[in-house]
Amino acid sequence: MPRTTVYKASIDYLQILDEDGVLDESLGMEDGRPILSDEQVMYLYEQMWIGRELDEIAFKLQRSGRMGTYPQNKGQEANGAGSGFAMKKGVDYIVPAYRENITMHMHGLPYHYILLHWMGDERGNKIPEGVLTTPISVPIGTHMLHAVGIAWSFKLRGERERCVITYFGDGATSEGDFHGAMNFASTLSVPLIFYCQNNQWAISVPHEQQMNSPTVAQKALAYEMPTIQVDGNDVFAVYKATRDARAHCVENCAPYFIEGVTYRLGDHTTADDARRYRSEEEVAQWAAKDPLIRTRKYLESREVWSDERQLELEGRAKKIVQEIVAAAEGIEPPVSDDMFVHMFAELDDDLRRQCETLRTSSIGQNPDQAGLKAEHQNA
Amino acid sequence: MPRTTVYKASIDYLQILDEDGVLDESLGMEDGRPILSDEQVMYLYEQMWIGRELDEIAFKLQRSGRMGTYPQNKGQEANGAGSGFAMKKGVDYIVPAYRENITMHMHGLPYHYILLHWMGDERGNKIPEGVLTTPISVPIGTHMLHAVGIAWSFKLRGERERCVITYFGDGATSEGDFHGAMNFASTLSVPLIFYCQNNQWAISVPHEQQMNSPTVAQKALAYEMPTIQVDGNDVFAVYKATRDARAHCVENCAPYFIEGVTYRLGDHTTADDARRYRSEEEVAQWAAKDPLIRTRKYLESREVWSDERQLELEGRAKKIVQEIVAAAEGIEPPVSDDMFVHMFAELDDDLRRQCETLRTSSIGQNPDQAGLKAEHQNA
Amino acid sequence: MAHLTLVQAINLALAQEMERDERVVILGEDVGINGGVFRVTEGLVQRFGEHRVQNTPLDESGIIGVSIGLAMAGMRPIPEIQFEGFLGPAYDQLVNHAARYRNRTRGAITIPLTLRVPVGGGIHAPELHSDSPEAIYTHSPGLKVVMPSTPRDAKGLLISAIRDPDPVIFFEPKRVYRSFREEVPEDEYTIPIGQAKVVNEGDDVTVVTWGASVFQCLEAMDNLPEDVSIELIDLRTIDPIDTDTIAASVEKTGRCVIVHEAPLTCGLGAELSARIQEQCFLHLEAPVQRVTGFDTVMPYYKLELEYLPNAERIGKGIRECLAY
Amino acid sequence: MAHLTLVQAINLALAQEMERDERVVILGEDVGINGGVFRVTEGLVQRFGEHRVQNTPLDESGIIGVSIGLAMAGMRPIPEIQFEGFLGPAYDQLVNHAARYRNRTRGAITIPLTLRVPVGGGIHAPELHSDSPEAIYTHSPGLKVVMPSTPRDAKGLLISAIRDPDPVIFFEPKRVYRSFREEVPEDEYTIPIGQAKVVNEGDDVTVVTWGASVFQCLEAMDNLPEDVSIELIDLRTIDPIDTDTIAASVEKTGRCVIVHEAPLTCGLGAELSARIQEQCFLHLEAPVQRVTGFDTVMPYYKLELEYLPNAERIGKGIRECLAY
Ligand SMILES: Cc1ncc(C[n+]2csc(CCOP(=O)(O)OP(=O)(O)O)c2C)c(N)n1
Ligand SMILES: Cc1ncc(C[n+]2csc(CCOP(=O)(O)OP(=O)(O)O)c2C)c(N)n1
Ligand SMILES: [Mg+2]
Ligand SMILES: [Mg+2]
Repeated sequence: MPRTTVYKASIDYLQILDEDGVLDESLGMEDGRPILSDEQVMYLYEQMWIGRELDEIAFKLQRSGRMGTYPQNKGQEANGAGSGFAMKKGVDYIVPAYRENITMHMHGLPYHYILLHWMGDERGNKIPEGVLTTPISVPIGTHMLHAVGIAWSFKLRGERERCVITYFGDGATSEGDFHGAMNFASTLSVPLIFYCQNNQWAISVPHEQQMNSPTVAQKALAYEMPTIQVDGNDVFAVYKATRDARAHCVENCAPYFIEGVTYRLGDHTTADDARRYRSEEEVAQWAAKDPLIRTRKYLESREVWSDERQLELEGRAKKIVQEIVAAAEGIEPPVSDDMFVHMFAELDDDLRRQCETLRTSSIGQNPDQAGLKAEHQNA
Repeated sequence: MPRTTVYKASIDYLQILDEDGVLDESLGMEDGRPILSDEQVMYLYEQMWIGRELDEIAFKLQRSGRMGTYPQNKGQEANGAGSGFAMKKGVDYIVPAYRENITMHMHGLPYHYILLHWMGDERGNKIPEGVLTTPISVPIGTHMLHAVGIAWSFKLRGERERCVITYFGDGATSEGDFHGAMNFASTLSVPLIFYCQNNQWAISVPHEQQMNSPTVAQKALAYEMPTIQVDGNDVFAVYKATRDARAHCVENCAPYFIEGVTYRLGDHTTADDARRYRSEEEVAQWAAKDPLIRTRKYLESREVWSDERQLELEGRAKKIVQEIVAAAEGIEPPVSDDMFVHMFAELDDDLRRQCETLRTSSIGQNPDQAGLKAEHQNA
Repeated sequence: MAHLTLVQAINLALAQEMERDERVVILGEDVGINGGVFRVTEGLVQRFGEHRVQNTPLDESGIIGVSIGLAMAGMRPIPEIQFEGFLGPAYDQLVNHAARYRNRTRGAITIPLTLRVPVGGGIHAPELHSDSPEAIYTHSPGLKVVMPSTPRDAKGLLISAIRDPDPVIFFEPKRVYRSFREEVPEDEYTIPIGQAKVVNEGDDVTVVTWGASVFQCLEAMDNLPEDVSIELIDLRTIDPIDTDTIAASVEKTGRCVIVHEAPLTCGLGAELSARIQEQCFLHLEAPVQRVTGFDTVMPYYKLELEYLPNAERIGKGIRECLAY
Repeated sequence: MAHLTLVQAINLALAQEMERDERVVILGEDVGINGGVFRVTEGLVQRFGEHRVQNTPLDESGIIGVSIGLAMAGMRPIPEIQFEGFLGPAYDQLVNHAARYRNRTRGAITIPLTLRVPVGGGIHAPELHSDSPEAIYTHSPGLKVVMPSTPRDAKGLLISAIRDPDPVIFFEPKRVYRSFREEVPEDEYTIPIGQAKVVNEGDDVTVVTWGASVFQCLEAMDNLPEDVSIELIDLRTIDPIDTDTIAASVEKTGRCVIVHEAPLTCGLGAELSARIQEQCFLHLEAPVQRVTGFDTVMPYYKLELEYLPNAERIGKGIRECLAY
């Protein structure tokens, strides 16, 4: 077998709802019905709208000094909404990065947790009992390995109906841990969906400086993992791909890769100014592909959406977000003890002493140590 | 474009000299002549033979306590020989792992350096001026990034005739740094050949526990890097693939991936006992594909090799290896100062003091420190 | 009671905990059929099956990252890293993830993992197989660090580590793996994490050490004049530090020598010295003395015994301290 | 002389060294058109071109590993890691490769790289953007570690680092980046690596610190009674440690307080305390006092000012030390 072909692969791209909100019926219909009912699409549209409203307000909170750095999800909402909807709440596990507010919320996390996180408060990560999501992950690329471990625990315990989904950006695919996660997931064969939100940029680094491959989806070939590229601004395509991926994962106890081709319409975070590195034309082109606009057009074409409903939603969203902000801002300030008490299940002597003497001592010096004069102790 | 194909790939496998030493003329001949002249093949055969003789003696040295852990190259020689021969000595850079003794030697490293390394002596890494190889690399997977940096320096300085080759095992492809090196090399577009010696095992971990992909070659697709799988026990295929890869790299200032399919016939290292985890049948199957045997058969079929030549070579190899061992064992023992003097170009006070007082002090205590009684100083 | 080496004692503890708690899984490079490169997990895959003793790809960051995921999902992973030198690629997952998860989630997510790692020099191993990075992980909040020096301590401490609800690095001094045997109870037992052991009582000087250096210290003591009375403390747990035991001893002796293999600067000896000074200032009759590895890269094996604190150098340190 | 912030002084030093030596290249995430997330490399890609100011993929291990290759092949790479918290993935390449290459090749291959990293807390940044890992790299032989606190020192030390034939980690206290301006000479100049600076002379107590804490110490001093005479030392270089300057001061004052942001246990303060004790034992009138971060994970920003040693806590430490 001198010169032979030992490997062949090809990758599909899926779009169902085009930029004008027109559904491809060959792909978007099953049993004569759209794969998402009008009610479902309205639900998803509302989730996306509320998510974007939260983004807007979060931006203002940061600008007015009421919150730290915040990364908007704007423009990418269909990825988190469509895929999150395909996952089973309370059964599946979500392992997000930081542009999946909608997914986390759909799976039960109260939104004010997310604000708390960006307000510099660890209580934003204190996921309530029964909510199956890990907290927002700031360090890039590290959390996908955790997702592998969670998925493997399902397999080990024989919980064969469960699946994990993990989200990450195009930039994250460059980290060594991305590679490790893909490799472990495929060799251990665990039920895990890798969802890459390819928003074309990692802060100021564009796709072509991040990777040489034209698609992110092809990275899965290295691991012999099934893979697909979808229009990430098309909630139908995202939903369908994820639903099918989930079925594949659960059935085969094996991983799946999805690249959602999308775009971050805002700055990287509130600490960023995207005008430094990308053109207005590029942004405008992608603004025309906005997932919210096209979903609304679709709903209008189905005659289930109207300007009134839109107005109602806008008002409702504002109120909801106000409440979220109030919840986040209404929390009592953390106390210094909070730094200590969660270090270990049981604190060792050093930590206990540091915690207890925080107010009376400079630490390093035990306040009841020989030689320390009483009058200076509480100075 | 609803559901379309966005990516297609295929990978070739190359074998020229089959297991019986028969040359595929359609691939192995150019301009009516074999791509390697008889003299060249004899040279490579001799290099491989000497390399294996060194392996045998190294094994004995370890067993008799004259050397530490040693990893044999046995069975994989065609990879290092054929590819090393395709690289330009004194122009290209070699970045090996630890089964490329022959390559390092062909590019100018005296063999006793390699023994010194495994004898626990850093002088084995003190690459002589003008020899373009990095030393043996024990930590898995980390050195390929260094190769990228070297290749990039060629590009930055406009040294457009130069190329780098780096070697690593199948196990090494699992490390995050492999991924990083592949990604940096392809996005920076640097002239670098990644040569994977896929010997089927990483100590006791077999291919299928190391990766889910049937080939290693397909890992390059993730980086849109040209890639080929070759019979790594076929010195013609290895040579041709590397020669062509090198031409591609230099011409395009870009990387290339080669998987050499091969087998480690010995234990992982002298610290290992491969019988614990793999079958005799498997080893026997691969022994039949031995690169030395098939190269010799080829030479015999060309009527340039005889039993006398073989006997002469065997005697010569023994003598050469004896001299190598003598050179390695004849070196004066290192002195403690050696630990210190190469820490920095210029030693700081602490290191200087530690070095100077090594014999007089326990360190930690300055011998001429206040309070230290003289009579105890030299006790 | 069985007469066991360190390797055997650890193997026994692993087997017993796997038997007892089916959430316990072992993962790492070569831990399966090969039993690990030091044979510490020998026989376990045969006994408990591949799903509980899993060979992994060659990726230390992956091993720890996946273990974190297992741990947060209710399992009790025991990852193995083959040599301490290969903790490097796993550093980020350990220090920035395993160590922080409980605190950053205010207790909602916890990481009960026990990382086993052979540690230290003295076995003529290749490069990066002989380091002593315990201070690195002690400086990193959120990890417990254990390093037993005897089979009996190893079994009890490993069982404690496995049952501990937080991440523990369990360093195994490879020089001691098969260097001697000791009576080790068959039954399960625990030794609390965080308690040092007074190996030898004495009045003139306190010697604090851990891991393989315990035996170098004992040898040094043998070589000293009989009238020098030494209190030898084996730390056993590196983090949290049992400052009380050390301070009580130094208050008695007034002198202290700390011995470790790691480089001097910013080694654990520095922390112990600082603490002793803070707590026993008025009792100290001499500066706390550190006898350690040098501030150089750990040399290849021809020079490793020059680098590691040996009985002679330790004896010198003790005499220097006494002579002050 | 120009009136420059720390960011500007560093930018100037980079530009001048790139001008002077064409082997100098900058690489890292966002260092190109964006000028880095802190704008430290602003304008450099426009001036020197993309081949010398290279945006890289998001892979810290890759950034350092590739820099090692560049350095061994004769270039003078200046990699940037965006925040000290993201040194984690690069730890192995730094500590096990960059730091060891010269020694393991007995001088045949050397790694002249300068790694720039913003460091420390106090700017209300997200998780893992506020740590102080300098002790980790000080414990690792083969690396130099620098942390200037002022624009003028930064320029001189950065130029020294770039010209240094060995790997240097150049930590930039991000809290100081734009907090004040200082006269900085236009011309190139160097400040030797390894020399501490006496910021303020005094007789009663020595305060040793570095990085942003210098300014907290100054504030603490302002709040203390005028008759307390404090000698303030800014270490500037963390490794090698300028023990002589510290010891000379403590021999004079008999008391010492060390201030750093990193956690207490096994922080650099421990090493300084141990050394001071070793060298100044008979001069010490009080235990060396450490005022540091706690042994907890660096908290999110709502609590970060509770964690970082502030003027009040430092003042308390100084008073405690004086009262001993
Ligand atoms: C390990 C690590 N390195 C660097 C950073 C700084 N950083 C934050 S976000 C970001 C870009 C991430 O890009 P991508 O993965 O594409 O996600 P996106 O922000 O585009 O959604 C960088 C470099 C980080 N958070 N973690
Ligand atoms: C980072 C790291 N982890 C683990 C090891 C221990 N180790 C040495 S060789 C080896 C297997 C390497 O397999 P492969 O890359 O296939 O090379 P081969 O030995 O088969 O040539 C392992 C795990 C190491 N040297 N470095
Ligand atoms: Mg992105
Ligand atoms: Mg292999």
